[in-house]
Amino acid sequence: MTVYLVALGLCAGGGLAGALAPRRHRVWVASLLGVLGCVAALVAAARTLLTGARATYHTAQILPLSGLSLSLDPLGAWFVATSAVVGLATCVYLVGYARHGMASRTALAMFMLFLLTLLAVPVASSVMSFMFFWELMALSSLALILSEQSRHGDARSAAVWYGVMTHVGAASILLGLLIIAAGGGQDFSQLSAQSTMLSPTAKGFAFFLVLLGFASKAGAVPLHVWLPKAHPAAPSPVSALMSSAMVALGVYGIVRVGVDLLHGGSVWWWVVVVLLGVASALYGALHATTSTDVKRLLAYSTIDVLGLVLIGVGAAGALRAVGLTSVAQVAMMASLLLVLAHAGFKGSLFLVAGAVERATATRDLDLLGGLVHAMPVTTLVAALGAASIMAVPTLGGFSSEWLLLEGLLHGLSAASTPTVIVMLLGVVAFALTGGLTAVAFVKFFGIGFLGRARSSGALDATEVPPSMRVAMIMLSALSVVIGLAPGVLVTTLGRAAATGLAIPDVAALGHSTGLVLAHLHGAVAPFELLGGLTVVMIVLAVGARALGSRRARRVDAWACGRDLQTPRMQYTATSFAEPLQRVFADVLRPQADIEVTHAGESRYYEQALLYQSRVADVVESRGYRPVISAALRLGRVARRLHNGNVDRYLALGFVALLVVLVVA
Amino acid sequence: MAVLAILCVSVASTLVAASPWRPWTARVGVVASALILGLGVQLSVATTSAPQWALHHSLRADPLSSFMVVVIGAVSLLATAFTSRTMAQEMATGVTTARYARHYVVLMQVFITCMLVAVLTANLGVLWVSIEATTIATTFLVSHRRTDGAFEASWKYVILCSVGIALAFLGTVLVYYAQLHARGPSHPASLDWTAVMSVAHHLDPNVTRVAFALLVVGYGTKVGLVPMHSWLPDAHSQAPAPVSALMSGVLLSVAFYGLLRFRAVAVAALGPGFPRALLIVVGIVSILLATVMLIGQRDLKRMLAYSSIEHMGLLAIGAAVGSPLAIAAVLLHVLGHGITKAVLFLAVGEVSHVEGTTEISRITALLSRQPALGGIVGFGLLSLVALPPFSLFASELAMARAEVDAGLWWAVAITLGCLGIIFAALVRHARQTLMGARGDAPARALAPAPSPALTALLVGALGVCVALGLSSWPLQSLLLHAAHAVVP
Amino acid sequence: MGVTSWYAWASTLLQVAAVAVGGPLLMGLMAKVKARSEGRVGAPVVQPLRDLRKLLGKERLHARHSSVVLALAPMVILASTAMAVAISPLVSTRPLLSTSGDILVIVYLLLTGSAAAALGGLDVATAFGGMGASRAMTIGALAEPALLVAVIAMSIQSRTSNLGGIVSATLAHPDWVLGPSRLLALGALVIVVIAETGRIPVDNPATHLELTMIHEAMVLEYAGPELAVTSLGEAMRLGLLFSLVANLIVPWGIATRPTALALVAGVVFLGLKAAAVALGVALIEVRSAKLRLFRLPELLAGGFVLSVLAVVTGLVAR
Amino acid sequence: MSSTYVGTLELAAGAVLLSSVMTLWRRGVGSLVSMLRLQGLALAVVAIDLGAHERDRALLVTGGLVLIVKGLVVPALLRRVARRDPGSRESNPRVNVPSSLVFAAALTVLSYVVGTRIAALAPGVATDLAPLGLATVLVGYFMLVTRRRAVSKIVGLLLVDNGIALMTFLLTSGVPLIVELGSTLDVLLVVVVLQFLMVSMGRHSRTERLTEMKALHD
Repeated sequence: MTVYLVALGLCAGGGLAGALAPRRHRVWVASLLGVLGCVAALVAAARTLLTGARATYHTAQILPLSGLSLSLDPLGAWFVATSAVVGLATCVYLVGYARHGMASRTALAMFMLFLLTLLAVPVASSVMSFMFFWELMALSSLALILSEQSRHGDARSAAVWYGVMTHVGAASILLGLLIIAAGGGQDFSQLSAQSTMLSPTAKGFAFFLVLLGFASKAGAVPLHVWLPKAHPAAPSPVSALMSSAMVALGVYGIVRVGVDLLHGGSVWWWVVVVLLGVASALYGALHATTSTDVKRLLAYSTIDVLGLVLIGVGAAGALRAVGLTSVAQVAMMASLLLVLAHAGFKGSLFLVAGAVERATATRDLDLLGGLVHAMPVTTLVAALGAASIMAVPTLGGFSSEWLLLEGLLHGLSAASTPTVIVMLLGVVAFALTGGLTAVAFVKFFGIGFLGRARSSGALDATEVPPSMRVAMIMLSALSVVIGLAPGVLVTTLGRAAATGLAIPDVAALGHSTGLVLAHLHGAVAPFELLGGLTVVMIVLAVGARALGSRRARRVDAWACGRDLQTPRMQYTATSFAEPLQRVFADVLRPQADIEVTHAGESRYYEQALLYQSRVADVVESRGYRPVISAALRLGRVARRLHNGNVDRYLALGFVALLVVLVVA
Repeated sequence: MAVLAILCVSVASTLVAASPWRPWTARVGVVASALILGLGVQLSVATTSAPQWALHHSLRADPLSSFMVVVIGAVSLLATAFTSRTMAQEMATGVTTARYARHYVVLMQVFITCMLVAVLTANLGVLWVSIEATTIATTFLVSHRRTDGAFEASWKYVILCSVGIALAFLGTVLVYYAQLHARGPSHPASLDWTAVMSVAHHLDPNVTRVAFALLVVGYGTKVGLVPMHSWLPDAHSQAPAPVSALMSGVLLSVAFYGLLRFRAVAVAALGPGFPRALLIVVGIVSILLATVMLIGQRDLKRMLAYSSIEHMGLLAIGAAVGSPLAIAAVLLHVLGHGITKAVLFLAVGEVSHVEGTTEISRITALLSRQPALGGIVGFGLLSLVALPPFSLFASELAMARAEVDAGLWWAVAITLGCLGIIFAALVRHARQTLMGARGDAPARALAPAPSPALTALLVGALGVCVALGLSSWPLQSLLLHAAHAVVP
Repeated sequence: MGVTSWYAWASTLLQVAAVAVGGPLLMGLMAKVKARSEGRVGAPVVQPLRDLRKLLGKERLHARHSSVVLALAPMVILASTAMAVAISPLVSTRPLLSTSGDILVIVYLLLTGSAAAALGGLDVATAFGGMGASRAMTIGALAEPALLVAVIAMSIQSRTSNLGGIVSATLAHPDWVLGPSRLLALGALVIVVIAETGRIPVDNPATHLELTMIHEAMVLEYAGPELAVTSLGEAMRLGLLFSLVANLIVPWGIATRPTALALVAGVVFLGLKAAAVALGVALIEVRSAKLRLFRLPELLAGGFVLSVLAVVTGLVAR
Repeated sequence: MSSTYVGTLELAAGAVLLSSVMTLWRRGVGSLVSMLRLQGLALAVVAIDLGAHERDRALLVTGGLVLIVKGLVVPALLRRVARRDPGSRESNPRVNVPSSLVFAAALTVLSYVVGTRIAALAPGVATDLAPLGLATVLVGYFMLVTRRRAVSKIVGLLLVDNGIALMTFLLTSGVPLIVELGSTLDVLLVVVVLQFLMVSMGRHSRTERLTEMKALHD
């Protein structure tokens, strides 16, 4: 625990350094302390994960009227590790990025505070401690979203959405936790003991309240609306942290409360979780395919991946509730591994987005292209990230998705009908998501990095500073390691999953590097796959060499014989996604405006034609906007209550007096 | 001793301030407030062991009173620190003359003295008298600017508050009547707190019920609880910023202190049911009203005023629960809200000097144009919506815990729902006023930004809120002691 | 162990070789069938192999603005397909590395190949490359899920996600073959295979008409050895899919025991079964017209629904 | 128990309520002030009568104070205000006079119900009259709500105050002197403040009817 407290202290120190150190030094000092803090947190988490020992800390001196309680167990340690890894990379990244933005005192201090809360939330173990760090996490990330508000106008609206949704979510979580805590006491261990005495209704009520809050943080459809706004608006290191660490804490919360505090509850709870996951996975993947803003695409893809994670968590909960604990553990392991892998690939992709934005001053895929020539390292990281998220075998995304599918398939043999149905839905969503994700990331990589530059910004791009490159490579490496040798993580993963589900640790035993589910007849050995792939590639390369013609001759593209080839003639991201957008028009509801300017008086000759097409978030426009406008209407009506007439005010009091006299 | 010293300081400063206006007379209040704050802290330490008495048992300080003295001292320190700046600005713009500046300084001291008397008196009747006296002092302070709006506000203020507080007097009289005829041991009939509490268990329930109802409506008027809240937005928006800061920051809480005392009496006589029901209804209705009024609010000062109504509603619900934890949380909330609201009113006062308006739609990009001021307003609002690490978070969470423990989860649910909407409304208003690019707004600055010292004071006050929210030492024991003064 | 080891190696190499040679032959066979049914003589069945040999001898040409991706894409296409072949139960139920992967590996290896092809198309910075990539990915996005779910339907019955396991289980339970779940899955697989291999009515492999091209548009800028590798990759993909469908539906003939004779028999049976599938697909091609691009989703959605129904039926019939 | 004491007490207490009802009836500002003076005097009579009966010197002092403040000073102050605007009438009350009287009757019934519950604690000649005080409070409040003119509002406020004072005398023979002093002083000050405000506002704004100001609203 000491190491962990030191980690928190280092992050806090980083924040102070960021706020107080002189301008020239504050970035690197803050980053250094942040890196050290993350390393310490990793050490603490690793120790807990490897030994399975639980460490606790309590003091009444911090946090008035409640005290601070921390408890590090394998489940929490897994999320601490996830946060720490991404934190480590982003701190390194920050050194180079600071010349582009986020160098202000407030931004640095808030960044370190954000990091601290990300490390603290999975360890907080009382209602007060948890809500304190949870809300502090929201506050610091909110401030960070606003740190570039004068440059990005969207940031303000994004911050309002994010702030409101996360606050309402937190209120919901608080109420749920308090209902569990109603017997007195607020430590999670007490809550866990008390909840056995709660009625099933009360438990269910509490669970759905916390689910509302946590699912909103995890970006589950239809509570996701803040996410595609907030992630693009935040500076890239922050988006990386938000997307890969913060969002995962929503999942953590669901497991912690649902299983640890409420002991699993009924199957129906988890059916709802799976349904949320299914909706998120499909909706996120679909929107990712049609987004043209790099970060918006990544944000929707986060919704998609977190949807898969939720499917896993829901499946694990449901299977646990019907008694299939070993399969439940596999599903949980899949979710946890996906969280970590997601931290690797999505973290690196957000860092890539930051690098691209820094180099080209745009995030619009329609204005990018050709970066492969100017930014080779960034392109390589982008390629690995995209491949990993597409679940190309031997990369991180694949290992975890494989585990998830195994869990779902074996869950299909459960005896409970609702469980089987949600497993089936999970499988279907899983399958559909895979194809859509491929479209989205082929678009991301192919349009953004290949081909020819579509704007002067992309044409003049240069590679980013070394620290940024190192950070991106670090996260990429994480995803590659998970992909190639998931077996090395299996023991700790299994322990974390078993603790999370409060079941005996039985399921998966890795053999060397791959994954083997002994009693489930499933196995995957990515290392061997990579070996096979490499052999074929080498054979081909050698063969090509043997056939002569070493160097390829550069010629103009043929393009069916067209003479003039300009960058503007390439497919853009919009046109790339157009067929799919048309297929799913009923869900996406794209809006198109055509504006024709006529030449002179003639109605027949057009001078200019403006075509605009955009895909708005249907959930937002149909679900949230009406509520907001109703609230604003209520506010306008309510203003009439206070119309300035003193007689009315007096009458209010008079009526109150009469009522009180009658009642008393 | 400290009890008497506090009042002496306050009275003396009033007398000194009554001398003809000089720039230094404006500083008298600062010194006095600092002394009061210091003595209040000393008093809190002294009273943790036993209550202190002075002037033949007519003054009495228990931990609750001394805590309130600390709150009064802290907030009035903030408010009086802005006196000379406010006066200088008003004289420069011709709003005020030396004569009215003198009135202002004296009335501020009278106002503070009245509040100190209210919390330090042993007599529940004198408590009423001094709270009523604050009405008179503040009426003139509200109308200080002598504009149509200021007169209208103070007219409404005095009419509404006089009738409301008259009902509180009737309630006090009924308590006295019940005490006169209380069954049980013989006792001297007086409105002395200890005397009332000693027979509280024997008070006639019928009379006490009517009395407490009248007291809730009556003191509720000054607290700003619905339905007698209507004076509050007008008065707060028209008064000079330091006055609004004092009124919103402590006057409401001092009136609430009166309610806390009488609640203890009522609970002893009636059992917890009736007082709890009454306070919860009043509290929830207040929060609901504040919520709907905040959604479409157009003026910064009125926004803060409605937010005070909301926080008073929270206090009422907390008091309704009445467990030691709840009351301790209520008191922490009083302190946190007092400081935060004072900072915000003072900062918004500066905004109105600089921008020439407090209309939300006409102010924009404050953060980029006036970083210090905008930052203070921004962080103040964060504190106001009870985000950690500010102390309001800790107190609201503790209140919620206490409420759910008492089985009032539905009240917490309604409250949290309303708080969510209020958060949305405030964030929306803050977005309009604080954020935006520098170029979005015309570059206008009608007045220079406040001096570094004043800025530092406001920042320091917010820092205190953070410290209170982070560390429980040494306040926690004082809060619990104070809570036990009104919880048997 | 030694015995199984040579057997595993041999069956793997046999599979790869069989598909590498058989894939182009199947394409030639289909072209021949089509030509005959249209009353033409048509090119010999081995024509695709000849084309490959010719292409390998040509000069390497790269479009001016392309990058290393252009050169890598064909290799990735071929390597991923070859890897998928290596772990699939084609000639024997237990090829080497068969435990390294299961249905998900194979589906995602195929997806990797499609993605690589699309990236290659985008890399050349022409309108056609993008168009082909966009269309191919759209079709792929709808077809791959159907493939995955259809195979899952079969894995439910046999309680393993390993393809070899599925085939072995089917051999042990011949009654499954005509079960409703299998029939539905067969329908889905046929649609998927047609879409994945770019045959009519989804795509016309013989066209170079710009508005109708899908796959050809992607590989328009490839020349020489790279075109050869890409084409071989595509042919192997076709071979793999046809054989896989054949083995999953009618597994008999596949080598289950580690003897040389069984392996030879396996190759022969595989060839026959794949040829039969090719014949069937060619007949479909002859009898139907290419669908408009925006009518394709209906077809593919139909395939997906069939596969989901297959899973449901499998669960109910269990 | 002398019958003069009882008779005087009942008469004076009745006069307090009657005068408050009369204020609802009359419209002229001048007659409002007269009613108020009558009420102040009656109140003083109640206090002195009770004081004399119970030989309570504090109550006698209070009675004298009431006589001076409520019977003389306050009406005089109000008359001065009224004189600034001679002949002004409450021409258009929010609730017209007949309805007001009906309301007053209803309020009296309510205060009877509540008041007897209060009086039940210690039945006696004085205590039994407490409902009259409560009725005065309610009528005064009713006047505050329904009358538009500033002077009428002040009168309503004073009625509320007088009602409370009456209850104080009847129920408890007066609260401790310091509280009584404080409250009386407060009443006086409030009237002064209100008067000051009326005058200042009259000077500052050209609003004809001060109570109809509605500049401050949301």
